Amino acid sequence: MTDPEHGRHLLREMLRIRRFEEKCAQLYQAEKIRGFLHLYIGEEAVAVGVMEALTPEDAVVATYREHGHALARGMDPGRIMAEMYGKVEGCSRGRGGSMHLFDAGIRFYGGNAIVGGGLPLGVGLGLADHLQGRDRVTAVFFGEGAVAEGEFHESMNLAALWRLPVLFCCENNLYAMGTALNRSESQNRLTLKAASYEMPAWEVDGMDVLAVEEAARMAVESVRGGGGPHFLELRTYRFRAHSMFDPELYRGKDEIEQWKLRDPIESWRSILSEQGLLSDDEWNQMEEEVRAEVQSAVDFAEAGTWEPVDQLTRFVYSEA
Amino acid sequence: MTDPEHGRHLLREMLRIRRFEEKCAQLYQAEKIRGFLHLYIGEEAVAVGVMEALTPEDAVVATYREHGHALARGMDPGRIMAEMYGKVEGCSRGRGGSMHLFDAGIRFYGGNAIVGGGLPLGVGLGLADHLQGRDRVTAVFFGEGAVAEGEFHESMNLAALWRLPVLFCCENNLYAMGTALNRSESQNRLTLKAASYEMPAWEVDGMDVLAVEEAARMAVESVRGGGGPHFLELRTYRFRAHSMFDPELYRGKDEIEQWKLRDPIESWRSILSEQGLLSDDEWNQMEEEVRAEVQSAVDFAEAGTWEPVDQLTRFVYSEA
Amino acid sequence: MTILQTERKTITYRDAVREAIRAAMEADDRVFLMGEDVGRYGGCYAVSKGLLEEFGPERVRDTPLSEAAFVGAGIGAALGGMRPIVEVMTVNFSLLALDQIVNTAALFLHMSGGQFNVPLVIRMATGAGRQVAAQHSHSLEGWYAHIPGIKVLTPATIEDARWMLGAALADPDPVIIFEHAALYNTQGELPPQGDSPFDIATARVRRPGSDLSLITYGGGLPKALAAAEELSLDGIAAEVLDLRVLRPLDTKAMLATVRSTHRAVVIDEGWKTAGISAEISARIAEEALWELDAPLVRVCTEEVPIPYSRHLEEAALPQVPKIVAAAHRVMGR
Amino acid sequence: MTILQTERKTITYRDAVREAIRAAMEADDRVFLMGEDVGRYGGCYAVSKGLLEEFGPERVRDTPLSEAAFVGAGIGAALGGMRPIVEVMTVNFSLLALDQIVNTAALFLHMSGGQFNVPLVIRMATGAGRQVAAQHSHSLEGWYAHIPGIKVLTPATIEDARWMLGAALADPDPVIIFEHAALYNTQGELPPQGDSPFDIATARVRRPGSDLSLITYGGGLPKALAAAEELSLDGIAAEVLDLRVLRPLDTKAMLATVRSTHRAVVIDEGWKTAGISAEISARIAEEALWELDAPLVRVCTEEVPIPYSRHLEEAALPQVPKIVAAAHRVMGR
Ligand SMILES: Cc1ncc(C[n+]2csc(CCOP(=O)(O)OP(=O)(O)O)c2C)c(N)n1
Ligand SMILES: Cc1ncc(C[n+]2csc(CCOP(=O)(O)OP(=O)(O)O)c2C)c(N)n1
Ligand SMILES: [Mg+2]
Ligand SMILES: [Mg+2]
Repeated sequence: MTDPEHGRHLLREMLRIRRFEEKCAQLYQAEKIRGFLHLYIGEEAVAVGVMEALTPEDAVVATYREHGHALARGMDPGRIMAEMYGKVEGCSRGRGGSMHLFDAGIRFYGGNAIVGGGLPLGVGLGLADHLQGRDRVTAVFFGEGAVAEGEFHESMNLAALWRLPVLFCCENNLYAMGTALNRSESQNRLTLKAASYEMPAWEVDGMDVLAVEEAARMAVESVRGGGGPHFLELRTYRFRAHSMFDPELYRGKDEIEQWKLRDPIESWRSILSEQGLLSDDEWNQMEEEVRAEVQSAVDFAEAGTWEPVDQLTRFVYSEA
Repeated sequence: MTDPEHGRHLLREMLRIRRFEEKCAQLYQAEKIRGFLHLYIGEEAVAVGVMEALTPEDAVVATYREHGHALARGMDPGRIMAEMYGKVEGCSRGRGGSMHLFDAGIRFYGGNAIVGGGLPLGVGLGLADHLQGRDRVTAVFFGEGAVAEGEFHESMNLAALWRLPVLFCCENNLYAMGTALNRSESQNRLTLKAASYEMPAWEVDGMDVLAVEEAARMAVESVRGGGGPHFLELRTYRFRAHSMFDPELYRGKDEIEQWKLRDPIESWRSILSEQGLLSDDEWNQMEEEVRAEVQSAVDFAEAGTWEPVDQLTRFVYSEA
Repeated sequence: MTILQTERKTITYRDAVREAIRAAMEADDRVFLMGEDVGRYGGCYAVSKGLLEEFGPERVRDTPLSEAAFVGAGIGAALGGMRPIVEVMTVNFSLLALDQIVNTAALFLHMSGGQFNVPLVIRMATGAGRQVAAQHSHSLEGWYAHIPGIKVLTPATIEDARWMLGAALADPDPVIIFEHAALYNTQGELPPQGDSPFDIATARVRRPGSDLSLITYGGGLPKALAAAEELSLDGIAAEVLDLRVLRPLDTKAMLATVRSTHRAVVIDEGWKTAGISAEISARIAEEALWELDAPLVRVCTEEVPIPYSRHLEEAALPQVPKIVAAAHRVMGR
Repeated sequence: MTILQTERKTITYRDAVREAIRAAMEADDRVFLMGEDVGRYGGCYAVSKGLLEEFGPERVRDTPLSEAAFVGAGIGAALGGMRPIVEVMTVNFSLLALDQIVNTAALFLHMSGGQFNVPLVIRMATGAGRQVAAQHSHSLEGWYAHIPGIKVLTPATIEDARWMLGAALADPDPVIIFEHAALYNTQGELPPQGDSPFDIATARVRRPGSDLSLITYGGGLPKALAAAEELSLDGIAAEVLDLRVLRPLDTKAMLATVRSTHRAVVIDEGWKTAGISAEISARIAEEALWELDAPLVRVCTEEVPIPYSRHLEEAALPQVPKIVAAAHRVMGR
C-alpha cells in the first residue's frame, strides 16, 4: 500500500507538468512562446519518479524536452514560463528558451539541445564528485535516439571504467523524431548496451510512476554507495508530436490511442482512487491548485520584462 | 593436415612483412624514412590470415599500422618503400608516407591515422556494394583502442542495422600506445560489444595464422552470403614499441618476452617443420627470396625521384 | 533573383531543393539520399517529403542519430561508386561529423596521391533567426570554407537551390551545400534551366550599382537586396554581389565590383572574427588597396551565442538597418 | 624571447609546460590532468612524464580514446568545482571533440543566462613540420579563434609555456592552449615569474623595429624572428609582434605596430582562407587603412593538406625565405 501523502504528491507532480505543458501548447499557438517547443506529455512518470530518488545535493542533466524534469526537480514554474516568453526574469534570462532551462540553485545543468550532448557533462559532474570524495549522484536524462550517438557510448564506457556516480536515465519513448527505435538500433534491447560496459541496467515501466520511483531509489542507492554508474531504460511514450512542427506522418493514431490508455496520470489517479487514497474532492482541489500555479506562472511571465538590448554581449565571458 | 603449398605460402607472407619492417626500422635509424613509423612485427598472422579469405574484388580499410595489410593484400613492396622514402614513385606519390598507403588497383583504401576513422568508410563501401547488389566484402582493420571511440559504435550499429557486407577486424594487441585495454574499457570482452549490436562475433587466436584464416574464411563466407556484418577479435601482440618515439614505460620486458614465445612466424614454421612440410633448405631459400624482395624494394625506393615542388598544389581537387 | 509573391509559376526554395533531389535520383541510380528523418518524417524542413514514397527506403535512407558514421558512410559509398547526398539536419550537428569531413573527405584525394576522389554531396541547413537559441543557430559555412579539399556552396536563390545540387553531384570532389533555413519558405520564379553544366564556380551580381558594393551570400542576400532598395531611396546605388560559392571564393568578382564602386560592405551571418567576411575584407584590401575610397565595413553577427529571445536575437544578427547604416558610413553620408 | 643554447639555467619548452602543470597541481588540489596517455606513457610528447608518479592516477588520468567524452567530462568536472586540464593529444583529434567544445563549453555560460561558467583548460599540440602527413599536421588554432565563448592562447616562448597555464586555470571560462609541437625541444632561459597575475590578454613585441611589422604567433615566432634577423642584414628593421592570444585578439597592439611601421606581413601556419591571418589583415585594413604604405601580405601554409615528403612539406609551410621575400615585397625593395 502506498503512503497516502506520498501517493498524492506523485500525482500532483505529474499533474503540474501536464497542465503546465498544456498551457505551453496554447501559448505557442498564441505566439507567446516561440522557437522549438518539445512537450513531455505522456512521459511525466519518468521525471517525477526519478526525481523522488534524488537529494538536493544531487545534480540533473536533461535534454531539450526538459520542462518535466525542471518542474519535478523543483524549478520555479514562473521562471520557466518567463524563460519561454524570452523575459529576463526567466531561469536563463531569456537567453535559452524552452530547450535551455538552467538553475544553479537546484543543480539543474540544462537543457541540452544536442542529442547525446549532455552525457559527457554528466560523467564530468560525476568525476568531480568522485575526485572530491562527495557522495552526490548525477542523473542524466536522454532519449533512446541518443543511444546511436558516439557520445553515448564513450560516456557509458568512461563512467563505468572509472566507476563514477552517474545514473543514466534512458527515456525510451520509441521514437526519435520520426525514427522508430527498430530503424535506429540493430539491437533494441537497450540494456544490452549497458551490459557491454558491465554497467547494471534495468528495464522499467515508465508509465508507472511508482515503478520508476522504486527502480530509481534502488539504483541511486547503489550508485551512491559506490556501486558505480547504473542504467535505467524507462519505457514510455510521448502523446504529442515531437515538436510543434511535426506532422506525425510516421505513426498511426491507433498506436497513440493505445498508449493513452496507459496514461501515467490517469493510471495513478485510478490506483489512488481505488485504494481510497484520493477522493473526487481531493482531485478537484488538486486540479484547481495546479491550475492556479500554472496561471500564476503565466502571470509572472506576462509581467516580465525584456532584457535591454545593450546587454546583448553579456555572458559570452564571465564578468569580473 | 595443412596443404604444403598453402602452408609455406602463409609462412612466406608473414616473413615478407617481418623482414620488410625490420628493414624499415633500420632505414628509420638511417633517416631515410621519417615521420611516424608503426611496426606490425608480432601481428603478421592477423593480416595474412584475413587477406587469405578475401578476393581481389573485396576491399580493405586499414590503420596507420598497415604495412602488413598492404603487403599481404598484394601491394608492391617497392611502391610501399618508395612511399616511405617520400618518393613520387610511392604508392601515394610520397604524399602519405607510412601511415597512408593507398592502392586503387587492389582496392586498398588506406592507411588512416585517425583512430576509428576508417570504420565509417568501411561501412560506406559496404553500403555501396549493398545498393549495387554486388557480393563484395569490405574488411576493416582497427586496434582494440578504437573500440572506445564513438565512431566505432556508430559504425557497428549502422552496419548491423542495415546488414551491410562488412568484416570488422579488431586487432587486440592489448595496448593503445601506452594504455592497456583494462584501462580503456570497462568490459574487456570485446565480443560483447558486437553482441550488443546483434552482430556475430568470434574471438580468434591472432598468433595462429591458420586459426585466423579459418575464422576469416567462415566470417567472409557468411558476410558474402548475406549474413550481415561480422566481428572478429584477433588477439595478438606487438613486439615492438608503438612507434619510433615510444620509450615503452608501460609494459615490462617479461611480458614482451612471454609473447615472443608465441611469435606467429616461429610457431608456424615449427609446425610446418614438424609436419615435414618445410625443410631447412626450403626455409633458407625462403629467407633468401624474401631478403632479395626487400632489397629490391629498397633499391626501387632509392632510385626513386622527388616530385617537383611545383606540383605541390595538385590533388587538393581532382584534375579535369 | 526577384522574389515574387505572384500566384502563378512560383515555387518555394524548399520545393526547388526537393525537385533537385528528385531529378538527380531519377537521372542517375547511383544517387541516393541519406540522413536523419529524411524518409518517414519527411525531412525536418519537409524538403524530402514524398521522396520515400517515390524512391523507396533503399534510396531514401533514414539514419540513426550517428552523424559521424553516416557522413563517413557517405564518403565510403562515394568511394564505392555511388553518388550519395548526405543530409545533415543542421550545421549545428555537423560538428559531430567534422572529423570525417575534415580528416577524411577533405584529405583523401591528396593522401592517396590522387588515386581516390570522393564524389560526395553533403547538404545541411544553416543559420539563425527562428528563435531556436544557441545550439541550433550556428552559421558555420564560412568556417567550413577554411578547409582545402572541399567546396562550399550557398544557394541563396530559387534558381541556385534548384540547380546547384546537380552540378555538385557532377563534381568529382566533396561539396557541401548550405541551405539557410530562413530561405526554405521564400518563393520565386524558377527560371528555365540555364547554362549547362550549371555554374558553381562564380559569384553573381544580383543587382547592379555604382556607388558601393554589398557583398554577401546565402541568408544575407535578401537582406542585402532590401538594403540596396532602401539605399536607392537615398540616391545611393548599391551593387549586390552574391558570392554563391564560399570555397573556392570568386576573388575576381569581388575585386571587379570593388574596382568599380571603390567601397564595400560585407554582410555575413557568421561571426566576424576569422570568418569568411574576414577573408573577403582581407583579399580586397590586399589586392585592391589603392582602389578603396573608404575602409571596408563588415556587418556580421555579433560575437555572442545566439540568444533565444526575439529582440536579442534580432539585435545579434545582421539586419537591413545595420546594412544601410554601414553603407552610409562607407559612403561618408 | 631570446633562444639561448647556453648550458646553464636553460630549460626546454616541454619542461616549462610540465613545470606549469606540476606547479598548478601542487597549488590547487582541484587541478587534475586528464587525457590520452598522459600517465603511464608519459605523454605523447613527454610533457607529463613523471607526473603520474608524483600525483597518482586519480589526478593524472589516462583516458580511453574517447575525445568527445573526456573533453565533455572535463566540462562537467569544471562545472562540478574542479579545475581540469584536459590534454587532447593533438589538434587533429580535437575534431572529434568539437561538438563538446563549440556546442557545450563555449555556449554554457550564455545559454544559462550567466549561471554556469566553465573553468576548463584544454591543452593540445598543434602544427606541422615533422613529416607526419595530412591527418597529423593541422594548424587549427586560428580556426578555433572564430568561436565566441572560448579563449585561445598560443604560447611561443619558454616564459609563456611556463606561465600561461596558471593564468588560464585562474580564468573562469574555457581556455584552449595550443602548443606547437616543433617548440617542445626549443630551449631558452626561463625568466623569473613576471607580472602576477600573468598576462594572457595582450600581444608582445618580441623585437622592435621601425620599417615593417611581422605579425605572428606560436610556431611562427621563431621563423619571424629569424626573418627579422636576416632582414636586418639588408638594413630593414622589422618589428616582430607575437600575438600570444588569438581570441580575443589584441587589436590595439596590431594597430600600434602598423601605425608605427605602416607595413605588415602576417605569418600564420594555418591555411590562409578565412583563417586568423585574414582577421588580422582585415582588422588592420579596416581600422588603419590610411596608415598603410603598402598592401599587407600574408605568409601562410599553402592551401593543401600537408604532404609527407619533406621537400613538399617544407614548400607547403611558411619558411624564413618566404617571410623575407614577402617583407621585401612590402618594402618595395
Ligand atoms: C546531434 C543531434 N542530431 C539531431 C538533432 C535533431 N533532433 C532533435 S530531437 C531529435 C530526436 C531525439 O530523439 P530521442 O533521443 O529519442 O529523444 P526524444 O525526442 O524522443 O525525447 C533529433 C533527431 C539534434 N538535436 N542533435
Ligand atoms: C582519434 C585519435 N586519437 C588519438 C590518436 C593517437 N594515437 C595514434 S595510435 C594510438 C593508439 C591506438 O591503439 P589501437 O587502436 O589499439 O591500435 P594499435 O596502435 O595498438 O595497433 C593513438 C592513441 C589518433 N591517431 N587518433
Ligand atoms: Mg525518443
Ligand atoms: Mg592496440
